[in-house]
Amino acid sequence: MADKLTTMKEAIGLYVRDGASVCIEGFTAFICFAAGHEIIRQKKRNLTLIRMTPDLIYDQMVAAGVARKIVFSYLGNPGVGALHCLRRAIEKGSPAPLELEEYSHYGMVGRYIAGASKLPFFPLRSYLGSDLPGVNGRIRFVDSPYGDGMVAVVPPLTPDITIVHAQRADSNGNAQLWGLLGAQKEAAFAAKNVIVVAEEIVDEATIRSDPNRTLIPGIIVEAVVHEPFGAHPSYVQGYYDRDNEFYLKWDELSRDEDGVQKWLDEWVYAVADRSEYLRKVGKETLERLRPPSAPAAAVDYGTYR
Amino acid sequence: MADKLTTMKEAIGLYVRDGASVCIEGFTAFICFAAGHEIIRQKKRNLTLIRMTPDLIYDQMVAAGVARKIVFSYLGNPGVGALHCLRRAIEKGSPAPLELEEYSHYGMVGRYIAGASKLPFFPLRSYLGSDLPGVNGRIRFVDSPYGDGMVAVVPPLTPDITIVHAQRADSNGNAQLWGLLGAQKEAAFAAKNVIVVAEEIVDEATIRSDPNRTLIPGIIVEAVVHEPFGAHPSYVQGYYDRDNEFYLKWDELSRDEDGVQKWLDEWVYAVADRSEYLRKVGKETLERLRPPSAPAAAVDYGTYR
Amino acid sequence: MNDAKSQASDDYTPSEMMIISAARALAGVRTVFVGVGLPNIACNAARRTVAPDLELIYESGVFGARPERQPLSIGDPTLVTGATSVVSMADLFGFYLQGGLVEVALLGGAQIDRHGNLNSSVIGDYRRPSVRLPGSGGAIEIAINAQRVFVVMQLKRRAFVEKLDFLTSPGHLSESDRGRRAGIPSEGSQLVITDKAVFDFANSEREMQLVSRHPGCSVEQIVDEIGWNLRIADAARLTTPPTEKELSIVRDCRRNAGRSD
Amino acid sequence: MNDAKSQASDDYTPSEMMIISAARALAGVRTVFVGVGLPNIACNAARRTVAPDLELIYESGVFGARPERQPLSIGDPTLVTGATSVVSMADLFGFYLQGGLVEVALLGGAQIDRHGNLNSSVIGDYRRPSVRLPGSGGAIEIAINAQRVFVVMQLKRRAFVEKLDFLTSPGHLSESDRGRRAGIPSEGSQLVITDKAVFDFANSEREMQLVSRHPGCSVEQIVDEIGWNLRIADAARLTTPPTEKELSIVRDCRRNAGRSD
Repeated sequence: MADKLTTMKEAIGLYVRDGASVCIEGFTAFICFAAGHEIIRQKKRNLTLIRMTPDLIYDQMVAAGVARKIVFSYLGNPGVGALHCLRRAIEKGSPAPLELEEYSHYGMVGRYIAGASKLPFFPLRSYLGSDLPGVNGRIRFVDSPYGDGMVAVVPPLTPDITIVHAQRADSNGNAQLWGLLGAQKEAAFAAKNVIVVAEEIVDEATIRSDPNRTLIPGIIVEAVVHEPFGAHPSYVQGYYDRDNEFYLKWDELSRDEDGVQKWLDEWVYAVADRSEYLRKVGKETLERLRPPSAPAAAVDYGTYR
Repeated sequence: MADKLTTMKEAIGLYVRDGASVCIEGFTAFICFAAGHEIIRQKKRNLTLIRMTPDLIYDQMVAAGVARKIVFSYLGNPGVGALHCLRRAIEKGSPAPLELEEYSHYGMVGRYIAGASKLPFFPLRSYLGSDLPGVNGRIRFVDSPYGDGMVAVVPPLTPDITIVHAQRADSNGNAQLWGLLGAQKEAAFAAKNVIVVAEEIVDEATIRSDPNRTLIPGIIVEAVVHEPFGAHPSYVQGYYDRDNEFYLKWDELSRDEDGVQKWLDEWVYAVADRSEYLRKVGKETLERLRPPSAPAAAVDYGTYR
Repeated sequence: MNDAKSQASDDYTPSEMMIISAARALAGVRTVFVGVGLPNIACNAARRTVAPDLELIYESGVFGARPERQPLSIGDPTLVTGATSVVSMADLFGFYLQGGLVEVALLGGAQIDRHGNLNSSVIGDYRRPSVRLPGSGGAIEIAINAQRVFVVMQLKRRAFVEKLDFLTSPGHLSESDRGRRAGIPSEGSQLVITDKAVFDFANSEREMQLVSRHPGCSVEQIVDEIGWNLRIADAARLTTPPTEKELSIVRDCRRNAGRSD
Repeated sequence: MNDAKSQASDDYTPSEMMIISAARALAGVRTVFVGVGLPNIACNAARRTVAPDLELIYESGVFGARPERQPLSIGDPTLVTGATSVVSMADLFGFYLQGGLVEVALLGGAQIDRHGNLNSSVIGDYRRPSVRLPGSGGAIEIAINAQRVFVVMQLKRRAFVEKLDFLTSPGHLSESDRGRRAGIPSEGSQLVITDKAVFDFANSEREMQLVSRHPGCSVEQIVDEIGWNLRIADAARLTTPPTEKELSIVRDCRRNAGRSD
């Protein structure tokens, strides 16, 4: 078993090259802000950012100038409103123009599945009658060879690098997640390289005690980073809650371009790493976000010898 | 919440009609012999039997004359050898001719997925160069609209009834499984009706304590049957082992047509239900099959209020 | 039923009337695909009145949620803990939605046209929009695969337009495009539920028509907010005002939205 | 390495020679798709010798098994308990196999032809077979999607045939059909490992050729078991006999097959 444990600084430095396509997945939950901030800090450029819901993380990354293009299906601050930096980039080309490649949620999921399973396309019942295929030529239609009509298809998506945040992983990258599974498994299998970031690094025996829970196997993982609270201000099921105050605050401060740059200076460029960020956030906030327990019922796999 | 708890006798009587297509899934594990035997006992006729691996259960059902056709991908006694009743039916038309519709494993899985998600076809990288599409016209090929060649497709499969065996379910049919997941989820969502058979009936709170583990939601389930050891002589992870002695014994006795009928008389027709079958199998055998514990590591979902 | 509770109230807001109209429309429904906010409250109110077996399905992968607090988003962890089933989005969209298990979906948008088509993508030109909206999310496939669609929106002239800037999610399309609905399993938009009135499409042209105006809203006020020549159904009537019971349930749900009983 | 252990032995069976040849062929391989029986033992022997990082993938959905006893079938519960990951067959075939994560697959069959094509379906006519064999299982997609295929079979004339009764899983197809391999990601059969000899396809016709005969097996004995005019590679050599160490590991694996270290 290879030990793939490394720091976020090294993992991003090694696997995120200028011009790469980068996918940080996690639907509302498990959003690895720690990785996003390190990409900003390392001043990566011309990235293609892939995510169903760009959320605050890509709003920040686009404002910081790392991106040339985004591939997405829903541009919003979940439960709050708009993503102001992304809107400025799209509506005003500020700070720089941003190329868009737009799908629906299931279209994005289907692209990951096709990429993960090396299919030339994924079929789905969507897009009929919509204007979206008119502005995105990658969405096409195929006739069923069984004579029962037409179905939409999307092509495979194979990010250069997918970054997935998990509750626990071993040092080989076998990662277990529970809660909203989103499309992390599909996006990871679709990628050329995978970085797993975990709240806890556990021994192999813990992973092996519940093999059905392993969403990402180490065989597809290049690097493992131990980063508690690495998804703050988003959440990790059972570990911490969403820091909704920050989501609301971002809605305010991100309306102003200068405010955003000041925030990036203070919270990203001026801090060395995630530990320093967490010290700045403060123990009180982190403690407030920890939920009381709600354990899963016991499960037994049985010993067969 | 509807209470769907009923007996196997009632569930089979109500949902398995003569001429129906019936899918009892479970790859090597979770094979619901209790349901198969009840179908034999109720003398259902002209069924289309669907399963990736017909295993001993369909060997017995075909010998008992319930089937007109099988849809499958691998005809074998796993780890032992051939299925003699099925071979007799195919090679000699005895006791009656049997129509075959044959796929590969992934072709069967793809058919379930297409059925479950109402797609006109499922694409897979298979069948190129094989003689199988030549004898099964339902296997076809589609050109990728992205100009990168051809891919095989299979059409949806929508069984009239799928029967799934689980470790635990609530009375509404929410079922949790661990171990080999096979294609039970796909076969259940593809079906018009689903019967869930469970080792244990648990309260709703147990299911809700681990929602990621729910493979089959009650919303697609018509009937729930409590049938401990209902998968004997196959196995249920963590509950009992495969009764390999029976698998070996079947290899011997099933070579003789009369021997099979005698076995069916003694073990199926002459017993009223599963409890009586289990009394005949004997406590000693059942106890021998119970594995020592191997618990899964704890998981906590957190309380968010 | 308690007589006092079944009596009409005249102390309610237009938004409460909208939520109650949506809840009533869910009578007998078993599965509804829903976002957070007002539609979520309508669904929870429906569970406590006309649709006791109603289960909420969220595109985040949650089925049968029992949230202990008002969810902040469709991905809120309170929706996960205690749910019946939480699955990947591949399974949610493939097996639940496309599989036909969603009876009703509640949708909204920035613009709607007379055939119930929705725009949630852009105001202005797609390439150089004056306002970039969120986009589809799951809306396109929801509109196409849910058995029926109820649109829930505030009635405003800038939203009810003669021509959409962009057609994100198909309703009944236009008459000339209607043929393209051949591959669409959904029956399409059935109702448009607003704060002033309810509309349906029960005519051969599948054109939005007024079927019920809320108490206190005149036909003129309604027509004023619509960017085309509005049809009025022959059977158009006045919406039954909220009962005390409906109002108290809606207010309770809003205080404590999402908590089920 | 211990000198005594690296010495050749002459006390071994043809089946042990076959297993050891297969294990050696797995040198450096990280992922192998495997059934139970001899190939399983070969993989476990390879892990303890030339391929310490080798992980076994079973079509039943198991990755990284650590069985505590010899598995009775590819669906044995002992493969599940303690495995790294156990997934649905949809994920196993879609993401692992079709996704290209399988470096080598070990396959067998009732018949093989000179181009490494395999029959595991029928002897005789498909509609009225004299022997109905198990069929594909996952073999067709394994043959098409594993990066490389090693065939492991007993060398017998009735199995090594001029013409297959049925082509279940494609090897290099026939020369006239070769174009159909365009859509096949696999490099196809690389080796055929038997109890008497090892063959490869390293010629422009992709035709099976003898590359290594096991000690004690003459070219004549080998040719006798093959239903066509067998090619013999210029570089054909004698298989290195098993070392004491290889034999002791294989015997240990057979006693306790599947147990890993």
